[in-house]
Amino acid sequence: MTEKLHPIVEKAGREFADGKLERREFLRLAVLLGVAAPAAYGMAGLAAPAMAQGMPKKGGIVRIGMRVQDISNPHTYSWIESANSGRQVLDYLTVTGIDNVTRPSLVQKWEATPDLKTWTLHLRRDVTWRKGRKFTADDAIWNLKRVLDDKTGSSVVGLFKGFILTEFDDGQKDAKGNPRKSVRLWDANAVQKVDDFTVKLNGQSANLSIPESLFHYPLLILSPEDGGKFGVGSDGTGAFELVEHEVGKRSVFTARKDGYWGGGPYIDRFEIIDLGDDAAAQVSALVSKQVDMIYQGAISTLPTIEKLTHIQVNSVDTGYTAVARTHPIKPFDDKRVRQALRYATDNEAVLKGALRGLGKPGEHHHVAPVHPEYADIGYLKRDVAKAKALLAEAGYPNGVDVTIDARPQPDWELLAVQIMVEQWKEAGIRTKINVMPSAQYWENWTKVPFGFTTWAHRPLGTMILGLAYRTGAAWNEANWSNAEFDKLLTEAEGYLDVEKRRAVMAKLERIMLDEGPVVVPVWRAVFNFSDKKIKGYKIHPSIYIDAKDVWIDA
Amino acid sequence: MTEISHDLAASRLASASLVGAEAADAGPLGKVYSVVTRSPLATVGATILLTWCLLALLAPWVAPYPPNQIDVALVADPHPSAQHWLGVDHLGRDILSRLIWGARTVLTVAPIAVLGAVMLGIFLGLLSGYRGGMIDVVIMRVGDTLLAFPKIILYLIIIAKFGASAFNIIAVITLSSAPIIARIVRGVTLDIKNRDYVAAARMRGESAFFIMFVEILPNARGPLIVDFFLRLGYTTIAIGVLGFLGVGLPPPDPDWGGMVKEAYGMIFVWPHMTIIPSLAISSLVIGANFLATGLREAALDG
Amino acid sequence: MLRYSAKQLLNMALTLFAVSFLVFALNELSPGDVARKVLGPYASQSQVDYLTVQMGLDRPVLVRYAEYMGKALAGDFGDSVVFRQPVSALMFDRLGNTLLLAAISFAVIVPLSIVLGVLAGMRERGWFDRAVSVFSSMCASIPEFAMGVFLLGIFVVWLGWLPGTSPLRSDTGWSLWMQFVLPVLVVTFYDAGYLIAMVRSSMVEVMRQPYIRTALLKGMSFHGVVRRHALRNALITPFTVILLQLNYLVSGLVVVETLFAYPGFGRLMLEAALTKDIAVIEAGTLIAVSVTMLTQLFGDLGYMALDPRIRV
Amino acid sequence: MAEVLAFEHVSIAYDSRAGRQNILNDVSFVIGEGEALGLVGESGCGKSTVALAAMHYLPRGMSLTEGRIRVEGRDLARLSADELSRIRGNRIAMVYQDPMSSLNPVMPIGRQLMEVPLLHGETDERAAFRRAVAMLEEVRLPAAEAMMERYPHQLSGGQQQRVVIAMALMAEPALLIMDEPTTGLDVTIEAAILALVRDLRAKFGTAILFISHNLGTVARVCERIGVLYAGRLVETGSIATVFRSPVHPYTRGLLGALPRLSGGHRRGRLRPIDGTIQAADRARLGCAFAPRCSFAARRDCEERPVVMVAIDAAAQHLVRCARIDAVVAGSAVDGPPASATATNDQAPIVLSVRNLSKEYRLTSLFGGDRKGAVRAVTGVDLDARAGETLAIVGESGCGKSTLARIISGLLTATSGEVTLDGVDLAGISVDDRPPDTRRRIQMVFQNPDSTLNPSHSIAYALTRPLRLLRDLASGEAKAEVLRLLAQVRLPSEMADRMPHQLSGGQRQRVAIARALAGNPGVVVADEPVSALDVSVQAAILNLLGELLEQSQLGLVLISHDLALVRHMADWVAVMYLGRVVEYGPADQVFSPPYHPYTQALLLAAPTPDPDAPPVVVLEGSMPSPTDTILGCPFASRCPERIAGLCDTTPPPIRRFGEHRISCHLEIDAERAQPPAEAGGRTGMRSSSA
Repeated sequence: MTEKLHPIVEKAGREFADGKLERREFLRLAVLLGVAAPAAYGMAGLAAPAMAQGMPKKGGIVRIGMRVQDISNPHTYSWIESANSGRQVLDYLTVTGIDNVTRPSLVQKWEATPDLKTWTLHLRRDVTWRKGRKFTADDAIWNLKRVLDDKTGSSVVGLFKGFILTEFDDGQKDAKGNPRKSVRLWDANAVQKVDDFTVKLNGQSANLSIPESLFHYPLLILSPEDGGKFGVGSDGTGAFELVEHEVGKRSVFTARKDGYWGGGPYIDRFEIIDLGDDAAAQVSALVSKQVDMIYQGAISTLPTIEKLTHIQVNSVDTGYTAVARTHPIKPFDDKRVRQALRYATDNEAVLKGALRGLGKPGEHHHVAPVHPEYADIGYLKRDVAKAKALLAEAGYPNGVDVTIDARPQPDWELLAVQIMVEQWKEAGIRTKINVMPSAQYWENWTKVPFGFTTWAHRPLGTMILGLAYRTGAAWNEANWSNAEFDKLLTEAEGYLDVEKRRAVMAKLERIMLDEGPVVVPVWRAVFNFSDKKIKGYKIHPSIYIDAKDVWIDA
Repeated sequence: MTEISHDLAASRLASASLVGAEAADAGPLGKVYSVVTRSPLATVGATILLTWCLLALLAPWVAPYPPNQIDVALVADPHPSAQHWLGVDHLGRDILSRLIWGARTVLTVAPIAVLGAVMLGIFLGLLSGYRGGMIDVVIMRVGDTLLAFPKIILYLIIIAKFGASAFNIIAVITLSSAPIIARIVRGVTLDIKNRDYVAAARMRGESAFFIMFVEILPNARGPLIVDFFLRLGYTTIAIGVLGFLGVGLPPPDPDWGGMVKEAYGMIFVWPHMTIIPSLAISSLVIGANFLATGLREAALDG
Repeated sequence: MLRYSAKQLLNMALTLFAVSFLVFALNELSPGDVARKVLGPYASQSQVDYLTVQMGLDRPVLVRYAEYMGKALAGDFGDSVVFRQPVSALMFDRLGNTLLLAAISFAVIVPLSIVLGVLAGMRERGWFDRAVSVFSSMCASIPEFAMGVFLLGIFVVWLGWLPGTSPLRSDTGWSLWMQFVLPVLVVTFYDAGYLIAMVRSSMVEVMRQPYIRTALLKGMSFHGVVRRHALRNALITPFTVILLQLNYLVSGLVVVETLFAYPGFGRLMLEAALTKDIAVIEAGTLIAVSVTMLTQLFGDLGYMALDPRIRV
Repeated sequence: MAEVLAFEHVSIAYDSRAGRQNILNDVSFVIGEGEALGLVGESGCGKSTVALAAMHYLPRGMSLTEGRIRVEGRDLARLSADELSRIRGNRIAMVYQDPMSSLNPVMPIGRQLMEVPLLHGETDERAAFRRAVAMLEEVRLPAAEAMMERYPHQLSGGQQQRVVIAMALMAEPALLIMDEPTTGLDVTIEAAILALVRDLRAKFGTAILFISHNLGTVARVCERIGVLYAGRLVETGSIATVFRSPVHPYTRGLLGALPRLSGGHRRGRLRPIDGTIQAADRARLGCAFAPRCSFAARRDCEERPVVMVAIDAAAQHLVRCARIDAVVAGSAVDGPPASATATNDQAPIVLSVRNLSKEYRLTSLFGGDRKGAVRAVTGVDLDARAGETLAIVGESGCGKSTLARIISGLLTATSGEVTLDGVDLAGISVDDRPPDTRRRIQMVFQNPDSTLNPSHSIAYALTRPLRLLRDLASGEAKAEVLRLLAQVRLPSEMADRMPHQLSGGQRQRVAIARALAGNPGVVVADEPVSALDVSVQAAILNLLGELLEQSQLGLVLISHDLALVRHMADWVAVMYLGRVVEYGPADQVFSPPYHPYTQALLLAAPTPDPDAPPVVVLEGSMPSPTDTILGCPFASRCPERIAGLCDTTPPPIRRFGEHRISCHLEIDAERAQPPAEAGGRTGMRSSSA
């Protein structure tokens, strides 16, 4: 460790030493700011996670049951499944591991200026494209510029907005006739090529999470020669080659013959088989050994899987959840009604019933125990009498009749809703469930007055609060607005010091508990199933699957 | 008709008028009873249907538990037991209670949907058959277009667009069945409108609507009653299928098809959760079909 | 006959037109949805708007419909927004699978229905007739998903003889033939139940006809009469119905395909409907409706060929 | 004479849910080699069961409970299925009522014919083919070889029946059973078939069991007759004996109820048999006819079985009656009484039809009328007079029903006039007529099964017209319903019955009452009795006659039955192919001079006369109404056609006072011929056609 540590890492190291910073948060910070992961683990006094479960063996085929989607435009992927196809052939600049720690990939090392405005990315020099060309800064820059172009339609844009992207009025009108906002690089030199293996991102403002953002799943590094398209035979720096792809049926990958720059791959062939959305069909396939893995487990199949001796359940706690959220209109305009909703909910029962215990009970504020700044403000116990009293106080002594909108997939959401609805009924909140197909739900998710919405895992509590609860935020589906909350949130976002953030977070959490618009019943564990002969596989919170890490040991 | 059938018809007439005499004493219900009991198939069918109707009607009293009462603890051993005769489902809800309450749903939605279709179909069919001409052409053309849609696809398109609710399911079934019923009614009308009693009604100046609804319709009731029960069966299947495909009646209220779908993933460990509602829906449809087949046979026997 | 076919084809074209517009109008009234679907729920509104204009979705429905039909007539049904590939490629692949399943099922159902229906109907109310009637009535009464559950319970869960899914891949440890057994069985039970009843009632009707008596009283044996006189007459009415089963076998297999994860047309339509993949819905509907109308036409023509009384 | 078919005390029962019903009861008869026995009876008497029992082919549920049936000495009940197959079609063959449905619709008739020899020993297909062709020639079908390739539906009804007969004769059976072989055929076709049967019988020497409801047809084919009533033979004997001196009250009743061509015009003078046959009658211990018999005595007729008694052993005249002496003493068979009323051409005209035509345009695929038109009625002129009957007579397809429906307004005319009370109604549908006009013309329909709505009571059927046509309040209507029922001789409790609880005759009475409800000026009756049994028919005709006498009603009677027309009509119009070929007062139409078609009809009409031989009167059948007719419509079948004239030039109308004949022939008193029953038939070809 000869290189100079970033000042924040030094500071964090001190905080960690003083016990102010949790190990995990320290690790995350240190690695984010350019400390190589093993070194960071060392600094934190932890053993790096053992990658090996015995010696990897070479050879064999692994089949996974997963939707086979169209994968021709990696930069606009909006499904993890597509990215899981793409990532076998293509690499990311960085990789965030199952431990929430971001590590180098095509970027071997990175550093940020103290103000966090300028990030320098040092690329690996030993990477070649499968078709023989050397991987250089031009390749990286081409990909970066492409995803940051509004016309590409990539969701990466959102992560770099404000940092190197700026919004402007493009003079066009949107569908409703309002002036339309587009984004563009704030400066011509925003993405700067320093030399053949060094790229500099010159931001207009600070951004802490650039290495993590580089692992946003559409940001796959394509060969510029493929012009943004991807398919059978496409060039890549990754461990496999795509040899067959039929949407809705299957994809086949074979191990790269000229050797991969990283570890692996061990298996010869990786296949993705589309089993449809039906969870039962997936289990049937697993039972009859048509596949070795299922991409994502469904709760309804857990009982079956638990009985299968050759199958193991892989699970990891996350900040994934789904929240029952209200709009500030009758009867939910009264915070007592919203409180009653929370008091009426038995989170442990929801966890047990809907997720078969895989996860943690929610605490009605959208900050999960896996978040570094999570403040434990106590678990709100179910109190039906209190809920009733609150309703009565709010002027609904006979209870209220409401309708909650939900979607049928994934299945646990509808189970959770059903369980909560039964619980609420006891408190006098009589709820009708309106199930919309997912497509329809996503057209209306911000519009329905009372809905049950999935929220994906995000690394920081402040991120999710900023996205979903800040006044006027695009995804503030609850139309919630609380000046004090906004103020505190901004304050929290200003602290790099996690303890300071945690202190503010406690206040934010209490505000949410008191008058927030949501019921957060559970923190979901993400899980899937694999045959026990599959070794080396650890489930990622985002269910990213890297076939290069696994091997077969029957 | 040959003379031998005259010979037979004469003796049948005797027994038929015997039945008729009974019927006159017993009223319309008695007549239905006597027709149903004449066919063993119809008797079995009617018994099954009646049993479900009774269970549905008495659901609040006969169902041992509230249908949506969740007891997560029970999921540890969901199999049939003394407390839960048919076991519980994956949320610990009593399956028997859900079946009984589910009967209520299906026995409301299906008959309403079929009745809606029958009423619309009767109106259009009578109009089309009796009036003929352009009205006939237009009605049949529109009907044909609707019928050209494979049913399940029509259901999917409409329900995906407008959402799954009892009302939408009823509407979609009404819409897709009405043209078929209109066809049946039109056929019968074309036949009956040439009967002499219709001519007689015209001769005395009855209005077209009077002739359609008072002179023609009552004589089409036989095939319509048979069709009603057949259609009740198919509609029950359709509702079940929609439930199974996940576009059925919204939870938590028990919907048999939905129950199968929800538990289908657990068929390997807890088959009772899928097999029992499957049996329930099958039995109801079998009941309706047996009754329809029996009634048709009884009607053919005269 | 030619004239009749021409007339029917014209009718068909008109109906297809009406159907296509109905589906188009029903689904395309909110153009923003398409771009939103392409980009996913997390894309920004500006990106969505951009794509909407780029795809020309901001133009009036009628203009888009005209354009769509123009392309459709040339065989281009647009792109699926969910699968991100041309609908035609997607559709024909799935359709091929479904047709395969349909063909196998059809090949089982038709002979089975005819044999059982004829044997039952030739002696009305005999014990065999009773048994077949009850059997067929029950088969037709058990929804496919219920039958699927029963058979799956027996052959997969209990006996373990058959695979639970049929993704049509030979490298799954189960031969392709084994994968077809359950789907075909479920389809057969459900559909044959109906067809057997059809054939039977037609046979019963024919056996009551005076010409059957004529043949018997000529001194022909009962089986000779059944073979030579009853059979062809008894198949005239069911012929059309049998052909119409092709409709069901093409577009009604969604349940079976869902049960067994069979990559077919019905499941594609289900997914398209649930994800509102308009191009797929539209093309699928047109295909399904064409199949319906073509089978109707062939049914009519076959009917004419079978029955010398009917000539157009 | 060797016995071919013998019934020995045969009883047959039908088991149903309602219990066991006797269908046949102690039926005995023998048919010897080459003999022809006619079996007559009304519907439900069991005569078809006799036919099927003779083939040992009883419907499910029916079984032989007593007695034996022998064919050529072999007891049918003891034969195995194979043995039966060898007899059927070979030794006994059958001809059925409805030839169309008796032939397999999807098999060429040649194949169906060839099956017979192939089933009975012939192995050579070509030989079978030749036999079939030969037999088709025997039944006088034209172009027999071409005929072999045709399907049944491509043949006319008469041709189909010839095919069925040919099929029956293929194996030259010992016995031919004919079950109503001519019912449903037009009278001229019927005559031709009967003549054919007679000729074939002479040629092949086949014994015949001929079953019919029509005494006249039996008379033309058979020498012996059996009368069945309620499953029992009540009288057997030679045709001559039974027709001339019937003994059983039922046989007498049947003969007395029949209107006759020779009878002249005598309204209300037929002798109907009271009551109707009941299912229960077949189970009676005593005489089944007792409830309807005026001679019945409780002790003799009801309390013990009545057996067949030989009246004249030599003539084999047997009668099943316990009161023969009383019957014979009590009444003579009616001779034809004198004509009652003469036609009164002074009666006022209530309805006149002038130059009435009706065309249906056939439209092709793209509209337009490439395919021409069906001319159902062409240029008809008629008058209906108050208190009189105008009969319109003709064979099926002649346009008589269309004409009736135009008059009643159920159809509208294409051109011409229908004038009632000075108003032309020809183009006005009944739906558009003002109530008062609608009221003035009412109709009685043919089919008693469909004339009343099965879903509504008799009271409903009568009340609705009273409410609508006469605007009566419900109380008044109720009283009027009872009056109407009384008028048609129905008891008042009938009001609450449903149609299925009434017999056919009762329903027809209700239909008449319904037509009378509006106090009409004209009643159009379209074949009002053709579906009824003879005994019931007579009562209805009597009722109509009485009504005419009581009121100034004009009756337009549509019928195919010349005898009935002769009995009822004051004026007669004979229609052929949509045109009236002869029109005039009944007495004049039924006496010379005749139109050749009228003459043919009169000759063809089967009359219960043992002396009337069958004649082939006309060849072929009526042309299609879509054909363009340049000359006389009858030209194609007219035996006296003048080539080059009749088929090219429309015939002139020849007038003899009120009597009009549309014909090219020079008709004068010389040519005038009396009808068949009166004897001569010069100028007409006889059976050799």
